[in-house]
Formats: sequence, structure tokens, C-alpha cells
Amino acid sequence: MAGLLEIRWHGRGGLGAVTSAELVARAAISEGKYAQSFPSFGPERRGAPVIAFLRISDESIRTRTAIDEPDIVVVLDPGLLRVVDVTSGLKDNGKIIINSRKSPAELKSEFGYKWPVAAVDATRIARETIGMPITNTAMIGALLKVTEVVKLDTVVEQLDERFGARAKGNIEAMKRAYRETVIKE
Amino acid sequence: MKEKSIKFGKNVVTTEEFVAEGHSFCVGCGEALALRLACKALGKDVVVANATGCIEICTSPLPVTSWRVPWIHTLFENTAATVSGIEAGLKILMKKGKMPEKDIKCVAVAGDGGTSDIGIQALSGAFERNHDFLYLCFDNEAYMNTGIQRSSATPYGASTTTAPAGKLSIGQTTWKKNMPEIAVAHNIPYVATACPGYPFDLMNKVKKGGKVRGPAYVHIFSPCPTGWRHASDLAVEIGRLAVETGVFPLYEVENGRYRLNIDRSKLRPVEEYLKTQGRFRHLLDEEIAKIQEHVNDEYAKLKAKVACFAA
Amino acid sequence: MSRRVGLEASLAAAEAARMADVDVIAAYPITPQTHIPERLAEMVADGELNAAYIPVESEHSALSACLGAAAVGARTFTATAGQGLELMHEVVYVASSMRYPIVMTVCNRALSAPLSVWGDHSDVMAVRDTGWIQIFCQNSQEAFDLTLWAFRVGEDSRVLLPVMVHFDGFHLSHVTEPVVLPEQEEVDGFLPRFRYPFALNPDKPMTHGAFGPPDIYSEAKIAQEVAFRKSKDVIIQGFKEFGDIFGRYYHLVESYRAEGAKTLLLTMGSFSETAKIAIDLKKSKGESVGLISLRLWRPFPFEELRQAVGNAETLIVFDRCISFGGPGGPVSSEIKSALYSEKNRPEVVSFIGGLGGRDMAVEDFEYVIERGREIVEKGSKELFETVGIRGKVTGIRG
Amino acid sequence: MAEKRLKTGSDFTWRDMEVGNVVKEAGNAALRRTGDWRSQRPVIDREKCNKCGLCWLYCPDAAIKPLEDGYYEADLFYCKGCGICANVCPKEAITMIEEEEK
Repeated sequence: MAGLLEIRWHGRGGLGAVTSAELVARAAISEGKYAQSFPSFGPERRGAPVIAFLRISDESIRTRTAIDEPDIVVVLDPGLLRVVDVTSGLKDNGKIIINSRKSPAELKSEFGYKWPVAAVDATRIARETIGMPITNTAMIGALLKVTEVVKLDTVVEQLDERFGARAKGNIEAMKRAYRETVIKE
Repeated sequence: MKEKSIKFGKNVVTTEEFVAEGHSFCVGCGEALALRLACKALGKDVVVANATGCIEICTSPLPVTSWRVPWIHTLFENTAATVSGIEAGLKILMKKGKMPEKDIKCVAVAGDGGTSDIGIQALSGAFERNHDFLYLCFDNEAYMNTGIQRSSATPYGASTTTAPAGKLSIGQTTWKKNMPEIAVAHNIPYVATACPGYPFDLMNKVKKGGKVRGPAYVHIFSPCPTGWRHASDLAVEIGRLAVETGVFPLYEVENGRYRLNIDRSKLRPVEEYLKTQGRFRHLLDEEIAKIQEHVNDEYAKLKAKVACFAA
Repeated sequence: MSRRVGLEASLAAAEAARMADVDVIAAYPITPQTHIPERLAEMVADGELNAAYIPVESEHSALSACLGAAAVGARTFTATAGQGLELMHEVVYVASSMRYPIVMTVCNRALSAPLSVWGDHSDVMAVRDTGWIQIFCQNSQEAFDLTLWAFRVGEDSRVLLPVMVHFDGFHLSHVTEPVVLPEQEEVDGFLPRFRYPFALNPDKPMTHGAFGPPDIYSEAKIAQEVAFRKSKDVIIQGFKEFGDIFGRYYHLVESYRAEGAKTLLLTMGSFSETAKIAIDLKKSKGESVGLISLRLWRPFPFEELRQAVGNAETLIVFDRCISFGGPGGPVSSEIKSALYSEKNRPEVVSFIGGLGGRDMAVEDFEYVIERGREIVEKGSKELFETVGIRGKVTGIRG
Repeated sequence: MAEKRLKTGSDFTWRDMEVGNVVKEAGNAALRRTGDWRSQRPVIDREKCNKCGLCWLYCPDAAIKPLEDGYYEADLFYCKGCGICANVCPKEAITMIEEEEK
């Protein structure tokens, strides 16, 4: 289906991967696009690896299955890189976005990724903006830097609506990550 | 593998693990610790009937199991009925010589919802019929496996997803159902409360309950970092605070006679306990005062019962 | 002005209950339904919804509390799934035979054992003969629309029957997707206040639930059966009224590119949308194939099914449930019996898959269509075949 | 010797299922690694440690192992890094260090 973007988010129970996918989906829908987000179905345990899925398209989305061949993979916690094959099924022209202190080049050589890699130290940004190492809103900024799937401002509206009084820190986290994300083709 | 153990003063604890390492409880789960200690107290000659809930889900995803003792899960609301069948079955088979005599303890394991809500009818029946079994209720004060929904064991003022703190609500508006007292009302031989913050007290009570001929009930406080919104290293500390503030007193009722196990001359203020957990963060001072008053009142009632049996 | 938002099917159902100004909610949490009672409890806690939220201690009590609420004339809503629907099973029969128009969302979930919190249609099939109106959603928009519709039809004085709104656990209950939410005025225009003619009230004392001696029980049940079947007229009227106000028209049997198709695939629930993609691919290769999906499950849409089938030669029925030792797929057996007396009825082929949360990809539906046709052409003694299950199954004789 | 790997569902066709789905191999979930859940890990300072064993007693995951010489050590295959051992250690001999990107 033309114009369909499939994104897989890798996080841990309690780290908000599902929330990031949902916030971007709601932003895309409020821009008039079609979108679909859902968690990897099953009981979530704090600390255990979890996956969330996001589809965005110009046409209505009718696929009712998990995403096996994503266009983009977003990794909220660098510890997962040694634990989960985050690149399984990643399309040849796919991209990887990783929360990491290392540069894209270091990550590419360390893990042998043939895909373009984007990186940002979302953990540090999250600690400095919302005081907790919850990286889900920061990694939305990283995603938007790699591909402008939705406008930053639309996500800001969603963050206001979702986090209310606590939105400010999350918005700051997203914007900083947007600025600080670096990409290596 | 020779039975090995580690000594803590006069307490000897087996190094055998009856719930295998590698289970999938959340990071820092107080219930996982309480279960580990309880199983050590019971040993291997048991049959465990387990309700649906965190313990069951974290230990038994097909095709593997963390259990190293005979274990069965059927449904959510019928644990005490299932264990009644196990106990009666073993007893009659031994009586009819169809299986060798052996001292096998039938143990039921369930959460607070599985015990004081959906499973209370089956439990009352099993108590009344005087089956020889030990019932362990692991109380993390809400339906945690399905995602922190309120139960009758959720404390007053706590915010959960189905009794949330909101503009018009402080969260749970009812006081915690006193399940141990409901067990006592069935006139069963042994009832006790326990907490993983006091591991030897917990293990002694589980052992004692296991030795009772007839129904025994141990209600085990199980701090839950995910549901109570506290840091993952605080389960033991919060368990102790609950006892020291009188929120969760440790006591035994043997054949109706009350005995307090940990009696502090002066209770620590309940606020010290409440402020460690995000689920109470929204409470205003007057609500905290109301909780303090209720804790003092309940503790006094317990002390009164203990007093009238003090030999 | 209606607004288009991203909303999970569960939250869409809760929103519909809110806009219907529901009076009493009695529900017990069970995966994958939990977001519904959670959202409703939040609405009540924040004053967005003026309703009594009863956090009952089990599903048996959830529906029992709903009986009481409906009996005094309150608009009543609950939601459950899988084992929860089973635990309230005996109360389900009572609700329909006492004619209480309770609306219940069911996030369809597999049945134990083994325990599965994931989606399939085995819980639906367990309540097949309970006398509730039962309808299937394919997406979050329908989860919203059909909940409103359920109150309108169930509460109609010519009906007064409870309604189950089914949508697939996780595959819909946990998926955020576009939903158009109408204005409150539009909803109020569609859904009149609930006026229950027999409300228990000291002003006019009545007895509900008297027992049925042998000389009258049969008459009571036949009266219920006749009323249940007649409810189809109001069901159709309800769809029409809904379409006229909200612009979305629903049908008892939905057809997708099925006109004159030689081969038809039949599905129920959200997997129908994935199946549509398979149909498009097949059509683009010039194959004569189409899709029909049952929206109304009970009362069974016999006439509408026959019209939708037309003179197709092959009808491939995809079931998400096993009827053990019986007709294989329960839906396929209903379809066979509905078409039994049709002169040129199609060959009906039965496939079972999608159990316990297993995905059905587009390729899986393409396989079902190809294999289904092959079975008709070459013949097969198997009662049903499976899709997406490891290990070939043979020797299942009808 | 049984293949030492955690069995998963996809290892099974319907023919391999045990009657009633009984799991006959007690404790076979012990092969599951949970150490990758960690975001921090305990380090025990033997100078301060008095071998009291409370870290072993209070570990929810039975991930602290007694060593021959009486000291204790976290088994990183299992340890989820919750920090309870550090919290209960009477000698403050255990510190949690961030699971730095290696």
C-alpha cells in the first residue's frame, strides 16, 4: 500500500514505548492522516522487554496483524541491543533510531548495522527534563528528526492533552532530542 | 543434592529454591520474595493450587514452569474448591490403600482479589467443611496482573485504575476488607498475618499453618513497586514500615486466641509509610489524618483482643 | 461538528456509553477488557459522567448487579471477556429471558484451558443460544457506533432485550485508530431516554422473576423466542436511523466486492479487514472472489445471508473457534444449515485459525482462498482444515 | 543430556503437546535469562561484607548465590537489578551501579 510507514518501538515494561506509539498515532490522525498503534499483546512486566507498533498512511489501514517488516525501528533503551534482535525483519531501506550515548558510527561498527543509524542520548535528556530516565517522549523527537511523519507542534498538542501539568518537561525532552539526534547514513 | 541451608541466628533456611530462578515477576516484586520464603518454609511435600494472578502468570507460561513442586492452576474464583478436591482425593486414596500413606500438605495460593473478592465464596466453603489445607493470600492490594484495578483489599485513599484519584475522588473510598478477621470468624484452628519485611516470622507462621490439621490461613503483605508506584528497591523497607506504623500489624489467632508478634510501644506516624508510595501522593493532610485515626482505632481493637487472651 | 480522533476500540466503547448518559456500570476487570471499566471509572471520578460505577467482586456479580439496575429502569452497561463471560453464563440467560436491555461489550478472548488472555471467538460461541442480540465490530469506529446502536435497539419497547457488542480482544481492544465522534445533540437525537415500562417501584408494585411451573414454562420460552426473532425489524430500523443521522449505514451481512463472485470468503470481526486486502489482491489477478462478513450473529440473518451468497459456487468459512467433536467450525455449521434447503447452494468449506491471539496475515487469507477452491475442485473428506497451526491435521471426518 | 535451552511455544507442533498440556519437567523455566531486564547491577564490597547472608535471603529472584568462601555474589544471568540487596545490607557493602552501555 503506497505511503504506508511501519514503525516498531522497542522498550521495557513501564518505560512508555506503547505511549510513544499512541501519541504519534493520535498526532497523525489529528493531521487528517490514517494511523494505527497497538502494543505487543500480552501481560507487561516492569523491566521486561516490550514492543509497540505504529502504522501511518495516507489511506485507511486495514491490516490487523503485528508488524514483521518495519520501515523504522526505535529503541528506547540501549541495553536492549544485546538482548533483542531489534533489526529482525527490518526492510533493506529501513532505519534504526537508538537511545544511546554512543555515536551512530560507533553503533554501526559495534553491531554491524547495514542500515542508517540515528542516535541521541535520550536517557540523559529525560533525566534533565523530566527528572526520570523515561525516554518515550524524547524518542518521539528523535523519530521526527529522522522522518517528519507528523509535525512537532501536533505532537506538542497531544503531549499537553496527555500529560497536562507534566507536559512541559516532556515537550522539552522531545524538542531537545529532535535537535540533538544525529544520523549516519 | 544434599539439603543445604544457611543459618541466621537460630533460624535455619534451606538453600533449595522451590520456585526456580528466572521467573518473570516485575523488578523488585515483594510478592515474589514472599512466595520464595513461604515455599522454603513448606518444603517439597506439598501440592499447590494457585488462582489466576501475578504468581500464576509469572511462573507458568506454557511450555515451561518455574514450579519445582506439584502445582495446579484451574480458574480464578475456585482455588479453595480445587484444593478441597485435592485434599479429599489424597485422603481417600490413602485411606483405601490406593496410594501409600504420606504427609502431603495441600496449599492454596491466591492474590487479594482472588481471595477476598472473586474467590471468597469457595474459600468460606472450604473453611466450613474443615478441609486440611493451608491457604496463603498474597495481598498486593489490587488486581495487579490485569493492570492495577481496585480490589476490596485496596486501602482507603489509594489511587488505582478503577478507583482513580480525580477531581471528585480521592481514589479508594472504602476501608480495606479485613480478610484475616473473616477467616477467624470461621473458627478455624490457625490464622496469621505475615510480611516479607519480617522473613523469619513469615516462614515460622507458614510452617506452623502447614502443620495444622484442618484449615489454616496466612495473609501475606506483598509490596508491589509497579502498582503502588514505589522504587524497585523498597519492597522490604515498605513492608517493615507497614508493620511499624500499625497499617499492617503482625499477629496470630490460634483457636480463636489472639497474639501480637511485633508490638511496638509507639507506632510510627502513618505518613512515613504513605509518602513512600505514588498511589497515596494525592492525599491531603486531613485525609492522612483520617487514615492515621483509623489505623490507631483498628490497632487498639486488636490490642484489646490480644489483651483478653493474655495468659 | 463531529471530530476525528485517534481512539482505542475500548475507549471508543466507553465514550459511547458516556454519550449515551448511562446510569449504572457494574463491571469486573479482565484482560483484554480492562481499559473500558478503567476509563469509565475515571470519567465518574472526574465528573465527566454522572453514573453509578459498581466495582463488583466477580463477573457473576457484574451481570447480576446489572439485572437489578435494569429492573428499576436504569440505563445499564457492562463489559467482559473470555472467562468473565463464562463465569456470568447462567446470569446471561436470565438477563434475556427477563427482557432487561443491558448493553455488554465483549472483548472476545480465548477460553481456558490452557489459560489465554488473547483473542478468538470461543467465548462468543459459548453464549450462542442465550437469547442476547449479538453484533460484531470490525474496527474502533464500529465499537463506538454499535454501542450507541445497541442501547437504541435493546431499549426499544418492541424489543426490550440485552445486546452483546463483540470486538476482538487486543486486535481491536488495544488498537488506537481513527474514530469520528459525533456531537452530543446528534446522539440525543438518535437515542431517546430509556423508559422501562415495568420498573420496580413502590408506586406500582410488580413481581419480576416468578418461577415457571411445567404448565407455563414452555409458553414463556416460546414468547421469548418470537420476540427475539421479531427484534430483527427494529435492528434494521436502528441501522437506518443511525445511518440517516451519522452517515454510516450498517448491514446485517456486509458484502465486500462479492457481486457475482464464484468464490466467497466469510469471516467475522476485525480479521475481515485483513481479508479485504487478500480479496483485492486476488481480484487484481482477475480471480472471481469476494468477501461477506456476518455483522449480526444473533438473531441469525438467514435471509440476508442467502442474498449475500447469491449463486456463488464455493463458500469458504473462516472460524476462530473449534466445536470439539462436533461440526468443526461453529460458524461453518450454522452457514451450512442456513443454506441446506437452497437449491443451488454453494459447496461450503471450513477453515479454523486465529485461535488464542494468533495473527492471520494477508498471505494466510490468500492461502485459505486458494486451498478452499482446491478442496472443492479435488474433493476432500476432511471436515475442516487449519491455517497457521504447526503440524498438518488429517483424518478429521464429518 | 536434555538440550539446555529455554523451550518456547514455537518449538512445538500440535503433535508434541502433552496430554492436558501438563508440563512434566519441573522448574524448566530456570533456563530463562532475566538478567537482561537490568538497568543497574549490585556490586559487593568484600571489605565491608560480614557474610551475614541477608542479601541472599531478601532477593526476590534468588539471584544472589552463596560462594564456597562464605561470601555472596549476584548471578547476572538472573539478577534484575532491583536494588533490594543494597537496601537491606546492614553493612552498606552493596552499591548499585548503572548498567553502563558496554
